[in-house]
Amino acid sequence: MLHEVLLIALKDLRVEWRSKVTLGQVAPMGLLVLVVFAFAFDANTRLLELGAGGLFWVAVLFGGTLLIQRAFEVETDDGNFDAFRMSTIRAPSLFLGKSLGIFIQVVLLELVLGPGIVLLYNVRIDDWLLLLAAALGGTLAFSVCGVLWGVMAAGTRVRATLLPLLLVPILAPVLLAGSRAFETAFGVRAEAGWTWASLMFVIAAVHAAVGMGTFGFLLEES
Amino acid sequence: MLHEVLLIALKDLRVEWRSKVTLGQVAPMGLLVLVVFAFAFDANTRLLELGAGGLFWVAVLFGGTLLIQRAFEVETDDGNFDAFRMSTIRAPSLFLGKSLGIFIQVVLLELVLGPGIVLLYNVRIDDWLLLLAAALGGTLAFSVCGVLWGVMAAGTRVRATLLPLLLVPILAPVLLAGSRAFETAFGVRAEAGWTWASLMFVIAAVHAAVGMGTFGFLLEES
Amino acid sequence: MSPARGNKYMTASPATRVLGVVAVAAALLMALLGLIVSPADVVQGQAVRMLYLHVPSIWIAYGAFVLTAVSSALFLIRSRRREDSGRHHDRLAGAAAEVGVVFAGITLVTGMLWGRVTWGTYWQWDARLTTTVLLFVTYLGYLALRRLPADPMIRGRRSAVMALISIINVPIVHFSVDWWRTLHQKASLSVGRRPEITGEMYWTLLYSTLAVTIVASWLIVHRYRVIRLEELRDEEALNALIASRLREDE
Amino acid sequence: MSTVVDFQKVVAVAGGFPVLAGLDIEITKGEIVHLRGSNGVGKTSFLRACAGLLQIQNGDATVLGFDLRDDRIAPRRYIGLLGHENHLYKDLWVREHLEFRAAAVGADQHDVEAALQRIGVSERLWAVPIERLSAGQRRRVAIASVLVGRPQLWLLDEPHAALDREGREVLDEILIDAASSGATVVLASHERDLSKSVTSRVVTLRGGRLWEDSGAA
Amino acid sequence: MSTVVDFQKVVAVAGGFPVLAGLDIEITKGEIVHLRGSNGVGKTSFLRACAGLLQIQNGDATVLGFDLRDDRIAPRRYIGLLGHENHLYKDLWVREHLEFRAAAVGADQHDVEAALQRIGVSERLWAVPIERLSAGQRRRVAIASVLVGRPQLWLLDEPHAALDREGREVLDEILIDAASSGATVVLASHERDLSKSVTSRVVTLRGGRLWEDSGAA
Ligand code: HEM
Ligand SMILES: Nc1ncnc2c1ncn2[C@@H]1O[C@H](COP(=O)(O)OP(=O)(O)OP(=O)(O)O)[C@@H](O)[C@H]1O
Ligand SMILES: Nc1ncnc2c1ncn2[C@@H]1O[C@H](COP(=O)(O)OP(=O)(O)OP(=O)(O)O)[C@@H](O)[C@H]1O
Ligand SMILES: [Mg+2]
Ligand SMILES: [Mg+2]
Repeated sequence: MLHEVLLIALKDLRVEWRSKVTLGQVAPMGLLVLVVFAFAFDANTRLLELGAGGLFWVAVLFGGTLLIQRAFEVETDDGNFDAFRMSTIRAPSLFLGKSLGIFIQVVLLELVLGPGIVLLYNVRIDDWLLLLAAALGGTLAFSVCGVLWGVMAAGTRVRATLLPLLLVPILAPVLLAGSRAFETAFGVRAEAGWTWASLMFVIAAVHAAVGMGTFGFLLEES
Repeated sequence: MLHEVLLIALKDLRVEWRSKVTLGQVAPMGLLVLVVFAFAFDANTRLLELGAGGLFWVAVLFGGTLLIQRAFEVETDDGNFDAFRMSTIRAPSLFLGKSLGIFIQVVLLELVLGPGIVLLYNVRIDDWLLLLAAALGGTLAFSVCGVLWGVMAAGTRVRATLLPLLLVPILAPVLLAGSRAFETAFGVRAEAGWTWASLMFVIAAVHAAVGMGTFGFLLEES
Repeated sequence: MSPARGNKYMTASPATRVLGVVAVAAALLMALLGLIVSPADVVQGQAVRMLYLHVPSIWIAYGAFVLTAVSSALFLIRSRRREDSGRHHDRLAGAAAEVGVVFAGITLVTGMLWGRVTWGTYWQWDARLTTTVLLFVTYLGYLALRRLPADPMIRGRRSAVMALISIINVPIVHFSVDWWRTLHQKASLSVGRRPEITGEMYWTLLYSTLAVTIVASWLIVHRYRVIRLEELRDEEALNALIASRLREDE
Repeated sequence: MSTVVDFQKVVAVAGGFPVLAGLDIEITKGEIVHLRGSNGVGKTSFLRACAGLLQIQNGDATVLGFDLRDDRIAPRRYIGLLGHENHLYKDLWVREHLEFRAAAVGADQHDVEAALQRIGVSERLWAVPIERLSAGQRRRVAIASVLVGRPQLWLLDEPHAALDREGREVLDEILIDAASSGATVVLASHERDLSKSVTSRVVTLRGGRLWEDSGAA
Repeated sequence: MSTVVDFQKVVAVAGGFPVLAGLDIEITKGEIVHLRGSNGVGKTSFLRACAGLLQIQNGDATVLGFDLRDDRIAPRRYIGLLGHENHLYKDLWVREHLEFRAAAVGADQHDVEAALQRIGVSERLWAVPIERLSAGQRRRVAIASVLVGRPQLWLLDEPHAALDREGREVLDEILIDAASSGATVVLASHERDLSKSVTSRVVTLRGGRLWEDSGAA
């Protein structure tokens, strides 16, 4: 099982490494979103500081959607999905492997965006542990949901645009929780950031369970 | 020339019509982005009102990126780009035709997003003329830059990684100018919105000129 | 293609016709009660009449979405067996979701109009409002997923999974007023608590709920029927196509 | 002699069109079946239905002893499918791709090089991105991906397309070897002269149904 | 007899690899040239270089009187190219696609139906999304797209791939017609027996260079 998961994840990362889409294309895009906001509120550093948590997650959502799209584009290209279906790898492993691949790429994206908000929005980090926990939970939830909805939307020509439509409402709670937890970690909100952080882990766990249980037939196209 | 431009634009719109991507999926998704922003900002109404202009343009960027991606996905699929190159249509017409197709789709998107921000972010429109001019200028600039960027990214995989880096400095001024002009139109900023609006027309004009001049060899892959 | 083919799940029957008549009558009575009989509110004035559409609509939408989820669960269970693959449940899920989306839309529209009158704006970034719009869009996405071309069983399972995940939004909307500080009304009717509104308003609201339920049931029954008829039409067309393929080898 | 594929009055639908319209066919172990018929008669659809990728609407279908209406996933591990498309990750190198495919069907990594050599992908190309290969070279990599899984049932959709003469000969040898070691091969092809040298049986489709069958060898 | 393609010591590079390594070839008007050679010898590269899609690094290349080193865009309007891929918009209907392609090469809209009928795409399929077509039907639509432009130089990369026998015959007729009305045809193909019936000349490549040439007819 673990072996299969790693196999899939490594393949995705290798494709990514060969085409360098994440770091080359998606990360600048995310940075653009941050820069634009910095422009939009240039007069008011206080506002930026307040909104930094939310902006970070909006940028992750934006870039992450592109990543998921690409992860499935690679599979639908040249009929690869059929080969995927014909392989002996069990569906839950496929699901976890794809999620792991996405997870690592989103982490890379966050490693670019994180310093971005620190520099551009002038935030101070009060609670490193919470920050890391929230980032981990949010990224997990995002990857798992993304792969689950990605496979649902895959196999159709319109997948590129149906995916965000399905993904965004499901991810809204993740976005909210991530923002709140980050704001607590930045010391701009007194609320219980840990509750929000744990919420994300719960979301991730639920979707992981659903995904592992249903990926087998979600993979079938016709 | 006009005939060729219309031919290309109509073909793109027809492909869209068959897959009903713009209105069916990108537009609802743009609306969701607006909702999600509000979530991320924790419904700070004042902040939303101030930021409405910027948020509008970020949503346009988000949705428009998907549209451009799709417009070029259709071309790179099944080697269509080669047929494009072999056609007798001159490169400037191709460029303008693609831009026109994107322009119309982005306008449709904005027709959904516009009422969206008015209703959701509670903005009041002080200056309709400026608003329309800014929307027109921004959309023109976005379409033209997007197509220019899209064709460069579509050509080869190697270049794809470099070009978003170029797009960031190109699109950032459009987003900035669009936000400022909208803010003036919404009466939340006293600054000269018309200057910003005209800036976008200038950007659009410059990129249109560059695009028409260079599209011929940008289309060539090797 | 005759609807009277005696299929177990065809729904044209005298009972549904009666239901239709009752639905029309109930809606008329509801308008009468809501617009004329019930009094204007002390605080809100005439605008309070929006209540009689606003609140029952969302409750019905909740109900419809729960029905979607339950049918989807049944479909997932039944579709494992080859015979009686549970298509019936899939159709019901689809019909209920469509009607639910319509009623959620009605709540949104009436709420926005109401907000314009009482709060002075169409929209507030209030947890209840935001979660409601997310609920609405989630089910729009569900309907979009249902429309993707795919084998009916595959599509049914896919959308069933989505319906089961999406149902989580219903309690979120309902409890949003308790979980977040909101502008929006807290629950005024709930089991085991004294209602906060009184008299005619209370009864009118209860009655409206009943009326809207009848209308919604009628709609669901008929959407179901249309979906079934569409399937029969497709089957018929398919049979004709098969026949014409057989004729290819003349 | 055991039956590997048994289709009876199979109807399959794609996009509202009956791509298989009552197909009856029975294939036994060790056969090399040449599937023929004009464009659009349903050859690809038949192969995909065998692989469990196309749902069966009506009729009975058994593949390698599995009833496809009950479980169309289980038989896949014994099947190798080569479609019109090559199923290649264009960004990966040849060797990387094949190693991944081998691992994904639980094959031995040592077979990777053997498969590439057998089908004639020269060593020079092993570290070249698949995107850079010529059409025939890609086809060879695709065939190697099937070969490495040692399937019991080979489903090949115009495997000879894009291959040069030497490639065709090697492929024919591979198929004969596979059949003689107990595998079954079904290949769709428009080539006429194929029939005589390699295949043991020619089946012609028409309008989604069986039209002519030369019978088992 | 005028020269249509004239390559002298042409070197072309793709991805750092010399796909053409000093190719000399001369093709005159009205010829039907059959391009042969093992996989990866540079047939596709040669066709793409003729179409101006692959830049020439070294040597001299003239196509239809245009020096490719000066202008590789101008000759394209007289060239019809069919690659390994079909160049089809999968979302469009067959007819819509062909109407677009016709307009894009400045051809007459009336030719669209004639082209589809000629190549044997049955009327039933004209309003079907291309995505739904079988491999051979797609190939036919792709050929119709070239046919409709009435090119002076036809560059066809394995045009027979995926076509059934009837399709191959029709295509051969089309090519003979085109050649007899003054067009020139270069087609890459791995089929042996092709040479005798249709083509006037067989050119074999090897390692990106000319290897054998049966000479002009
Ligand atoms: C677009 C704006 C609005 C939306 C989306 C909305 C949504 C909802 C929803 C979802 C419920 C059902 C609560 C439950 O789960 O039981 C509800 C109930 C209710 N809404 Fe609204 N609402 C909106 C605006 C308003 C406005 C402006 C008012 C009046 C000032 C209002 C008054 C009420 C009342 C009185 C209830 C009944 C509460 C109860 O008894 O549970 N709503 N609304
Ligand atoms: N929606 C549709 N309307 C009409 N015909 C359709 C539709 N969907 C699929 N088809 C037809 O179904 C058939 C699919 O056949 P299939 O791909 O199995 O053919 P094939 O025998 O593999 O042909 P080829 O030799 O060209 O590869 C085609 O004739 C195609 O036109
Ligand atoms: N980066 C690279 N490294 C090594 N070889 C390369 C590289 N890029 C391209 N090639 C080789 O260039 C050649 C391209 O040949 P081309 O596509 O023209 O062949 P072809 O004659 O059309 O073959 P086929 O019959 O298979 O279609 C191939 O041999 C390919 O492997
Ligand atoms: Mg086929
Ligand atoms: Mg080639």
